[in-house]
Amino acid sequence: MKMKFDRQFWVRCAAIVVVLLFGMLMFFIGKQHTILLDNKTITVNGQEIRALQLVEVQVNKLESLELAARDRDKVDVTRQSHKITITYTDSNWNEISFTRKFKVPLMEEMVIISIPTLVSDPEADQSLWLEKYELPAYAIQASPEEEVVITDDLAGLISL
Amino acid sequence: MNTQNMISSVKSTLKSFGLPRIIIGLFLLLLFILAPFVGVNIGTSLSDTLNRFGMNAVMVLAMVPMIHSGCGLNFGLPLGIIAGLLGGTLSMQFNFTGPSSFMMAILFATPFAVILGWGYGQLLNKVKGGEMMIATYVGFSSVAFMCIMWLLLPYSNPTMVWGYSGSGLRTTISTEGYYLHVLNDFFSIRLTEHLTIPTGMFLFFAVLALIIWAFLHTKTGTAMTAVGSNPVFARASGINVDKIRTLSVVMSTWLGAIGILVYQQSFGFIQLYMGPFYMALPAVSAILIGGASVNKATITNVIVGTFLFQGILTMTPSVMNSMIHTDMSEVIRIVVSNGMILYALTRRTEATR
Amino acid sequence: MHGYFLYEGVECLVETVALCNVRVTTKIERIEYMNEKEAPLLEMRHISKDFFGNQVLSDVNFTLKRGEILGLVGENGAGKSTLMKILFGMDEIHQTGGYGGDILLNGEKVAFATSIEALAAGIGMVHQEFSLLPDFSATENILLNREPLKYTVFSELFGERLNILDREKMTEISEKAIKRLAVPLDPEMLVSQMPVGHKQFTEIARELSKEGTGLVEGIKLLVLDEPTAVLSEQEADSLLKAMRLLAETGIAIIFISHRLQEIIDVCDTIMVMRDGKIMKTGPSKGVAIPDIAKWMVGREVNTSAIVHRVFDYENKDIILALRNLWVDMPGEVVRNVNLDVYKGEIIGIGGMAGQGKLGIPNGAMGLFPAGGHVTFEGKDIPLNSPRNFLDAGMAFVSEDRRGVGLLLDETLEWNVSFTAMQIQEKYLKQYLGGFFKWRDQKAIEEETNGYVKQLEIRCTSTKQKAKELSGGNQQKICLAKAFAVAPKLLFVSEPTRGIDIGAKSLVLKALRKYNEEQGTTIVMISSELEELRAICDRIAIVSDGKVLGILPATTDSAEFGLLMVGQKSEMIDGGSV
Amino acid sequence: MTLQRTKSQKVLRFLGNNTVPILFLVICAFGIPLSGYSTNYLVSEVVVRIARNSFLIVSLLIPILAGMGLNFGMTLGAMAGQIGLIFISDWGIVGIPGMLLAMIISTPISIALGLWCGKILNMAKGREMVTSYIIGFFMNGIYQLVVLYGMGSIIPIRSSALVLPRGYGIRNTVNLIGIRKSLDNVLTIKLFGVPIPLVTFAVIALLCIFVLWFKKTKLGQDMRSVGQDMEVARAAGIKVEHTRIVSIVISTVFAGYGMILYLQNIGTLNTYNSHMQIGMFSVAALLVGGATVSKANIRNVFLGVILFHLMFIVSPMAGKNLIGQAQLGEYFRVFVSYGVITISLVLYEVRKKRDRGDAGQLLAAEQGEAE
Repeated sequence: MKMKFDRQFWVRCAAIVVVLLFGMLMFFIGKQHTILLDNKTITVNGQEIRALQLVEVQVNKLESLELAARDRDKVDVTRQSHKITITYTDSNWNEISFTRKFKVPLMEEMVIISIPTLVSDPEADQSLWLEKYELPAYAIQASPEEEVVITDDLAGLISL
Repeated sequence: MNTQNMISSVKSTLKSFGLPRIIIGLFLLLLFILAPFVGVNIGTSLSDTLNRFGMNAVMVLAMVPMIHSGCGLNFGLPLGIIAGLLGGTLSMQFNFTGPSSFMMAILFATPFAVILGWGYGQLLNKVKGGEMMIATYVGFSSVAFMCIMWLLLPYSNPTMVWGYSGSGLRTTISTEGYYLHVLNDFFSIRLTEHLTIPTGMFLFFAVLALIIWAFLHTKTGTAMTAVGSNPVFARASGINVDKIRTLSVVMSTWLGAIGILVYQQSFGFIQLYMGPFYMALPAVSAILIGGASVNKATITNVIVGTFLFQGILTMTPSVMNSMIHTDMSEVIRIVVSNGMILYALTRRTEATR
Repeated sequence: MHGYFLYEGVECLVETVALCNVRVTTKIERIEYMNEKEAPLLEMRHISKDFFGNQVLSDVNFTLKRGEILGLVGENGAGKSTLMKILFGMDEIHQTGGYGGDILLNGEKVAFATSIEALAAGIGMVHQEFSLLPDFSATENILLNREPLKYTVFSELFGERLNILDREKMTEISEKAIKRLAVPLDPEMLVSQMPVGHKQFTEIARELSKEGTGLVEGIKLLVLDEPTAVLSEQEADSLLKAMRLLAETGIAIIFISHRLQEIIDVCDTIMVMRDGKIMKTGPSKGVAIPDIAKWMVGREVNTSAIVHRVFDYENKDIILALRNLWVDMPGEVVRNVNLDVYKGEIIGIGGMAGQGKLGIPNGAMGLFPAGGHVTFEGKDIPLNSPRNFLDAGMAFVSEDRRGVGLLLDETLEWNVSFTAMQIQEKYLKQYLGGFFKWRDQKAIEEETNGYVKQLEIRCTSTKQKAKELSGGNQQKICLAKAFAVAPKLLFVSEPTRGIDIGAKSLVLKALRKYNEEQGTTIVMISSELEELRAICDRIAIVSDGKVLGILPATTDSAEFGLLMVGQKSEMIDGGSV
Repeated sequence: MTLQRTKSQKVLRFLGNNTVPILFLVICAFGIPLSGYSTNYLVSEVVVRIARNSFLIVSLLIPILAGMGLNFGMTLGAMAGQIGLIFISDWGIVGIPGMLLAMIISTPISIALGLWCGKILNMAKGREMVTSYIIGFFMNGIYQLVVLYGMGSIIPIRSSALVLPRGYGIRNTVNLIGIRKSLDNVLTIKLFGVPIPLVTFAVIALLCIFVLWFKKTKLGQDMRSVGQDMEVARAAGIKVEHTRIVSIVISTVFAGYGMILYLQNIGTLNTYNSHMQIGMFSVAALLVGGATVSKANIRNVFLGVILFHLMFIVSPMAGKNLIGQAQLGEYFRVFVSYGVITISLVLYEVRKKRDRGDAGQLLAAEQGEAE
């Protein structure tokens, strides 16, 4: 089998490249991220930022979530860049609503957004209020018991 | 010059022996060599190997008649096994115990084996050329059919039927108190505390092997070989090819029936329902490893093959386990056995015709 | 040694060409012809070929002009097909050490490495057996693997083969090809539903369609190998017409056939081959069938040792009688044979290939479905069951050694002893009152060794596998097998096919010897007349599945030649002796 | 000249040629009332099965076209598809992008396996089916080697939901929640309360169109000729071996896609036995549709899926209502699936002989005239 650098060869190369690119595109737009929305009092470099009493959060066009103080909720999204809309009433009862775009790092399974930090300074860089989230160890070791692997392909025969 | 001759002769012998056989042989040898270093007791593994050899040898022997008569590899072995299962279960049903139960099992199994084998033979005569594929599926569908039967047949022996419903056979039935180890313990020789030789089982196999060997030296046996070698020639010599083929199938089926009984008496359990489903494949690959081809097989092939195959099956788990702490024996079994069958199927067998 | 009359042949050629010009061509073409006069379309010079010392062609010379139809006749094994294979550069020629002499196409020397090259040079061949696909239409078969394609975008990525077939164009091309034959052949008809004649036309149309499809600039020469053998009369006629039409368009045709009348009717020139030599080349005009027949037959076999004997049929009784025997043996159909065989004689059955002579023993034996009556020693033998045939005390040495005659994978001992063992329980030790019949290895060995000596079988040991022997020795093993059953009557079919001269005479001697010593009646079927004449007492000639006549072996070979080609001359009274 | 046949012979012949479908019609005719399922339920179930299985079955057509019989080697494709799915579920790619990516991953694997399989089958001409069948088993071994021992140790798999607790090897079941029904649910309409996954059907339709188109191509034509007579094809200069290999490769690749479609509908992957039955059930379904080892078309596929899966759905319930044991029904359908394959293989061989016999009769008839 000898290589011929004719037209067909190049067409094939091109096709392969296209497919690969398409695959990567799929990876980008298909990758699922879990965004944790957290409304807790936290301290960012010394100063304490208090949680809001009640805040309404909407990510993209998904149905909006109501978070009371010390609440945490999650949304699953695909693709990287999203926008978050936050609606709350400040101390002197006038309702404030603002929308903020942000980008989730590609390889992050799970990120957490601290609402109070975001509210305190909507223009701040996303690194301040969005950080990756590691599941606590116990969550991973969900099933410590060794499970037996059934390679017998007859198992499926009866219960199909 | 001489050396060249030497080399060529060596080459030819190797060729005749077959590359895969050599590889497998060496592999087994390696395992035996490694065993002591990784703390596996040679004695135990050897006696395991011998035991498994005895258990399976008869079923491998069941391949021989059909290969001889040109019906190809007997993928339909489960049919014979079913006859055996019927025999075994019946003899338990009628509460025969001890050695007599084994005798009775064989006795009960025989008529089933003959009838099933005869029908199976008739079928195979109708589909000359496509035997192997059809044999496979005859085996499968018969097993599936028996699954229904095991549920429906009016067995009543409490050791066999489901406790709660009181009807329908269990998936595994212990041969305890019936024909468990009747052959194993017959004159079994205990060399060390690890190494025991199941003499009875070997004797039994030896007898059967002798019978087959003798048969192949009789008039009919000769005819059978000729039919396998060149059916047209046989026909031109006034042989009724179909009759001979049917006979060979009946023999194979019967041997299959006996084979499974021998297996059970050593294994200790009767496996019903999907149990016999894939039992043909190990037997087939064993005889192929022994050097048989799709249309030639000898008793030697049976013995060598069964030993190599079972040897690997016993050695790999223990040695592997103690070496890399993972049991890959299952995978190795699948790859080796099916690889061997593939190898045989891709040989040019009808080259000289 | 036979002389051959080349000069004569050449003369005739010139004459012929003139003839056919007058007959077939328009002015313009005639001019072409003038130009081409010096360079004939095809010329073969001093062609010779041997298969491992066995000379099958020696110094064959002939030339062929445009639009000429050359009739090539000769007995089986005369070298016709070998000559054609050389022309086409078939593999088996190259594998067996090439050939001697030159082939000139349009004046320049050519040597085709493959039949594809030959095709490219404009030579087409239609073989005896069809190579057609049953579930394809005529069109699809005609254009097999040369289909015109419509572009599809996928072909860019996955290559040529993902273009769509251009059905309209295909039909167009095939219709064009069929039109040239001027036969009623429906391009859309499936081959499986065609009458055999149409299949033949499809084959020819395929060759014709090859021109103008890039592959070939134009078909110049067509070789038709026994195209009419399988055709009915009217089918054959329309084929011959088609051939004339093609010739008139300037295509030269080499026409191989056993039907001499056709040859005379359609050909411009007739070339007769015998023993790999050209016996005669001449214009068909004025040639009569008997002449051709004479040229064809009359081969010498070195059977010098065997002298003719006079077998007196006085008070010899009939041992075997065949009545209205029909046998359905593909390619060798027996239609209605009546034949009496006398005790102790050697009777030969001859005839052209495909005329049914081979069908007779195969049918009597029961290897192929047969009907009619076979009476052996007064008893009717039920047909279609080899067992009865053998039990009656007859034996058959098949022409198909490898397929029927031998257990190639088993030892010589087995091959020799098997039939006798199975039929007559020879070489068996019986135990338990015959319930247990044990193979007696010693007896088998002795017997086999006996035959190895008697028949001078060359083998390392009797344990050798049959497939390792040469053809001649395999044939001897087959004989030994038959002798082992000590038959009262022995059918021997093509005993010398494909074996070298030395072995031939040995086999023939062995047969004659066996016949004389054991008094066994022998029915010998062979397509080599001279060999029959050498050892037989009477020879029956079979044509179109019937016995045309029976002659004493001493009869002049020309008579046989006539019979073979289905011509009864007045002096022959069929059947009786 | 054709052989004259009496009416009865013709009827017998028809029955002979359609034994299996008729058999199944009968089984279903008995089974459906016994099971006591509502028509609506049955219809919706069947619709689901069609969407789920037909792609896989269509993948069997092309080797049959090339005269290589039923490609039991399609399990190879199924394995490739599963490997693709394992990867995407590890990377957390969801929805249709996930499926597409899985397909892209599966393709090269399928091609490689197909090439290998095709080469082997060329070495075992005349025994393609049994060989491809064994190839399935053999590859299953390799598959286990890769998935059970390779993944997580050599091949990086991060998700703890996939890898066995021991640190390497994939779990028995992989939850495909990410792509579950993602194609079916794109656009579903309800006809008489029967949900119909339009997009899935569209995809299947597309494949069918492809197959029809393919038959018109040069390659398709070559395959048909190779399928009829290798020697004639070779004499005509067609690359027989290559053509056969290509047919297997195509089949394998489609089998891979089919498996992905199948699993996106089911939603969970049984890592170590999903692929093994799929071959058998697809083949059985195709044969039930009236296909033979040498002839099969789209119609067979759909008729097959409907009949076969009707039997599949009703038999447990029917068994329960008949003898009071659902298990019996389950065994019954396994028996039937294998039985069907057996019967059709036998019929195929017998028919081959019978047709040869016809040729004989024809000649005998001629002799009759001659006498």
